[in-house]
Amino acid sequence: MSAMLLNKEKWPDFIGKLADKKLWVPQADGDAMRFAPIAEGAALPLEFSNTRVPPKQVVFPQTETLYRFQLGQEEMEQPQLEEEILLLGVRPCDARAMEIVEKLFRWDVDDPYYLKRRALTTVVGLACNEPCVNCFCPSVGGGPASTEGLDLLMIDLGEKYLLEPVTAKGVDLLAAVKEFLDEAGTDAVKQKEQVISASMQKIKRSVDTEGIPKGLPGLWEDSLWQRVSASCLGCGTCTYLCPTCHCFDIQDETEGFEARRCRMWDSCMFKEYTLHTSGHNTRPTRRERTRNRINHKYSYYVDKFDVIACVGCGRCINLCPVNIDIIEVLRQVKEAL
Amino acid sequence: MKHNDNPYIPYTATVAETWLETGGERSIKTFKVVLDDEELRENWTHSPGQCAMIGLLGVGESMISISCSPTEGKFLRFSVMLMGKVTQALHQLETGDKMMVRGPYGNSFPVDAWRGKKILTIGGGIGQAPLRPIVEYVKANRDHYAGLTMIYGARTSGDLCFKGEFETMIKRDDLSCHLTIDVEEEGWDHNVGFVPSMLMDLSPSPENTIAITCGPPIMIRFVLENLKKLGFADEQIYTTLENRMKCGFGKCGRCNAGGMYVCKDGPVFSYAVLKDIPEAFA
Amino acid sequence: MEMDQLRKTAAEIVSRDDVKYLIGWKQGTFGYRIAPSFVEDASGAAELLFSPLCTANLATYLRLVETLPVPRGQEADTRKVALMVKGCDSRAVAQLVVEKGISRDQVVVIGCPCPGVVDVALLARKYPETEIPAELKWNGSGFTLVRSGEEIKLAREEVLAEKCRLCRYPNPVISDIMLGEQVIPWEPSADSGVAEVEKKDYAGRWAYWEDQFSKCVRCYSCRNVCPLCYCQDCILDRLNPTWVNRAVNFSENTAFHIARAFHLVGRCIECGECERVCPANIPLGRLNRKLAREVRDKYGFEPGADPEAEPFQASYKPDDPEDFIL
Amino acid sequence: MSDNYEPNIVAFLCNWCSYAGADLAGTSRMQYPANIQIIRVMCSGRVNPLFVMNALQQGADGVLISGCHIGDCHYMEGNFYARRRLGMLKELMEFIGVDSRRFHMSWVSASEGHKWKEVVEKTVEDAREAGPYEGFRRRRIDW
Repeated sequence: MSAMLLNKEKWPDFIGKLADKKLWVPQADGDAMRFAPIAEGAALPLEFSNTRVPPKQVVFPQTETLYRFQLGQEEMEQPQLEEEILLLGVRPCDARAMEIVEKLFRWDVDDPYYLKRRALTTVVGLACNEPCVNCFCPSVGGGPASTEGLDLLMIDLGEKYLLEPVTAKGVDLLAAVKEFLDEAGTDAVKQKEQVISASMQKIKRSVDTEGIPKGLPGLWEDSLWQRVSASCLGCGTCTYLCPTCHCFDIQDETEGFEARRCRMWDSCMFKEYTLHTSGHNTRPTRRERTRNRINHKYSYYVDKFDVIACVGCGRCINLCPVNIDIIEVLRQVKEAL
Repeated sequence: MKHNDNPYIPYTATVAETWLETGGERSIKTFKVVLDDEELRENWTHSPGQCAMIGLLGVGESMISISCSPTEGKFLRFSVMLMGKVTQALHQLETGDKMMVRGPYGNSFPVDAWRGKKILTIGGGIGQAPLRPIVEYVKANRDHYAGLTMIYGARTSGDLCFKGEFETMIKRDDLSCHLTIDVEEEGWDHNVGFVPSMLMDLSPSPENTIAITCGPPIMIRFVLENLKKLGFADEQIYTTLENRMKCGFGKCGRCNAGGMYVCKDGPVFSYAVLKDIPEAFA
Repeated sequence: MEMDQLRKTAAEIVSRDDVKYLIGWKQGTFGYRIAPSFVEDASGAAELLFSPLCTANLATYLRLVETLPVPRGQEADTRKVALMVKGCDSRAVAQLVVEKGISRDQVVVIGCPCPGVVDVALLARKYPETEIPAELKWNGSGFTLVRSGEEIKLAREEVLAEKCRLCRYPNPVISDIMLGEQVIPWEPSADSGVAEVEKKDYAGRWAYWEDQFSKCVRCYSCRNVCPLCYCQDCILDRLNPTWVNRAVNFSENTAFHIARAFHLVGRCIECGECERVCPANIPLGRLNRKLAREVRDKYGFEPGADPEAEPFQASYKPDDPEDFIL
Repeated sequence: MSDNYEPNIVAFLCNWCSYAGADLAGTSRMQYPANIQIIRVMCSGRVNPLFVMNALQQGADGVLISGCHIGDCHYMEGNFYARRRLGMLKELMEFIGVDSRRFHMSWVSASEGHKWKEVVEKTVEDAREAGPYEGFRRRRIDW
């Protein structure tokens, strides 16, 4: 199926028709936005640049039960993941992040939880008309209308959405709501190009990544790490809110005889992350931890999976309480190379 | 061997035999465990140097090296030092108790590539546990290797693991075995001194030899220094690393040292690789 | 305050032999952001500034800095740390002295009397941030925003941070060097947001906090940014015993917030940093202000007002209130 | 609330006074509600506010802390600290919406078997009125 148009007035019908899946859309929460399941017929808010917590929380929940059991017994019960999810209004950067992280979860051994959730999720993207001040997706291989990781891309053309299917899932979705759609003409495609190029113009910040993946390990002892990490608080904001950060912890939790083994997001910016039981810590200060974070995204991941594990969403820059700015860090890296 | 569909699900195993290797606050207990599922037990294969996640449901899991060679039989051995929450719970286990095992994880010693070479192991304290499988493997395939030399040390004679085994090995003339403790003790008739200096006293020739070392970081550092002094090339030196791990198969992201995932690219590293991993000796 | 005077004084201080480095504020990388600056030599002092955008409480770095063990044969660096403080920040230093978290003679306190800083998030909502760093100045009655060559006058009430509306200590309570003129304290606003919660019934309050705590992602930035959360080994990180499970759900989040709030009883100096840094916008300030008010009203203790005081939770008075005891 | 609801009360009693007081109540064959689960601690000053929090999290409907009378503390001043800390904890709990009837503190000496009985009766009655506590319990583990 080719690109289609959806008149915004028909949005409630469109949504209504898709209600057999669990719908997640960005919703206002005070001043911030967050993804949450919605009730039928809600509008898709458009006046937002992006949600604070990335939609990775849908395919990789912050806390996820691996299996549960009764204390003292050996039977383990695994979660039945069956509910289909429709994730609406995902920004292209966040969808791209899911694609990038999937490489790791497929590496050698398949991670059943992530892959199952990913398979159950249909991701409908919303191209960015108003990128935020710290967006830099074009510098790391993305763009305001990138389709990587998406099943369907929506582009806001004012009164209408242009819907472009990307995968078979996207085609099926369009077929299911055919009755509300109109064929998109060349006008719409032209309009889309205008919208996207206007959006590109609004992206002001950029990073030149050339040579960084190869060069980073060589800067191991460079003074820049001390400089950029001096003010770090060691909190998990940058990593928890990063769409590509995927590290986790596994813990057993019990209440009475009910127990479960679950995994939860963990952050390499925490001291405990590498702390051995013996008290030895392989990354004893925030200098090493910051260095590891940047290296992991811009060097190690590139070595292993041939892609930078940063999608340029700007969250870590926007939300860092002490203005540790990854663009500035990379500029300094570049300078030191 | 084939995993479960879900690699996070551990197998149940029964403790067949268990004994204390050393006493004290940080005692070491060895467990000989047998997988409960017969098919699994028969199909289980591991290579010297690999690890497994062992633990108890409701407490947690720890990455522990498998301290037996596959040549020894259809069982697994783990030597566990009492450190934290999980190891504390493991130490409570007695013969007949259940524990959870998943694995094996990581790479292993390239035993086939080493055929025809002399093997030198240099261990300290609990560091002998990951070396034991290679010792046993070489013993079982003695004809394929040109020699086996072991250097093993601990703080006191009470801190030495696998003492009984060493006593019998010392008596064998097809391998050479050297025990040492840090300080003189009454009734101790082996060497006294630190492992790195013991190595210098022996001065093994690097010719056609592979040196494998494991122990406390400080010992490893001096052993490496001394091996270099003796003329060992980087490719002839091997060691095993440990880092905090949660999943064991490259997902949780916690064990990376530089760009290497210890659980997948390790735990066995040759010094030729290791010397370029900046965090390896941190 | 003149920036030249500030930079000159700072340069003099970092040049002293007994000072390791100076912690101040410098312009951030975009918009209204200000970054903490660790100045080690006189040349670095040129980037320092003090403006209504300097909301961060730098006193937290006194205890946050991680040091490696001193190698054998070397001596530990025992030089002092110089620190720029506003009124509220100085209370954090004083309270850290009270708690024996730091010793007073290890810090050179550079006091900056503060006419009130802005709520950066609020400012950014009204005048969106751009990639170019903007400047904000005090202009007597309010603020002047300078960006892209344009000057915009802002009324004080329009963008003043909530902590400053409630401020009772605009002038540093302790300092070694004071920069600029003392400001005249203003009448603190009566509305601290606490009353709004207090007037609800139990169910209403619970519903309110349940809503708030459910949003928490447990990044622990509130804990880490807090100058008075200075434990080296936090109970929240403990696994053996596990006081608060690692799982992120409403129950554990509530436990975390109770523990955090309780540990700040008699310590919180109401600098509002926890609220500012929270990526989930949880109104932690209300929780802290409520407890600070009770400590003040019922026990007559004001954290950070007197560096000679006894720590609140490690002391008692024979006539402490006990009307709740059966 | 069902009529046969019986509240679960966790009580932290100091070893020297309140525990002995409760013991005396028992040996004197006083009847008092059996809803109390006693945890003996050396001093009321040893009661970490996190104990109270954890008790509520793990299924208690009410918490009682009892120590020596002011001035009688076996360790001279432990209960002074307890009074201050737990007083503030009560303020905090009330502010976030935990019913004040779920949290009580008392001074009961070794000879006050009678007072112990009264304290327990009051605590249980209050917790009964407040109803089963769900609040921030670690609910039955769901996925």
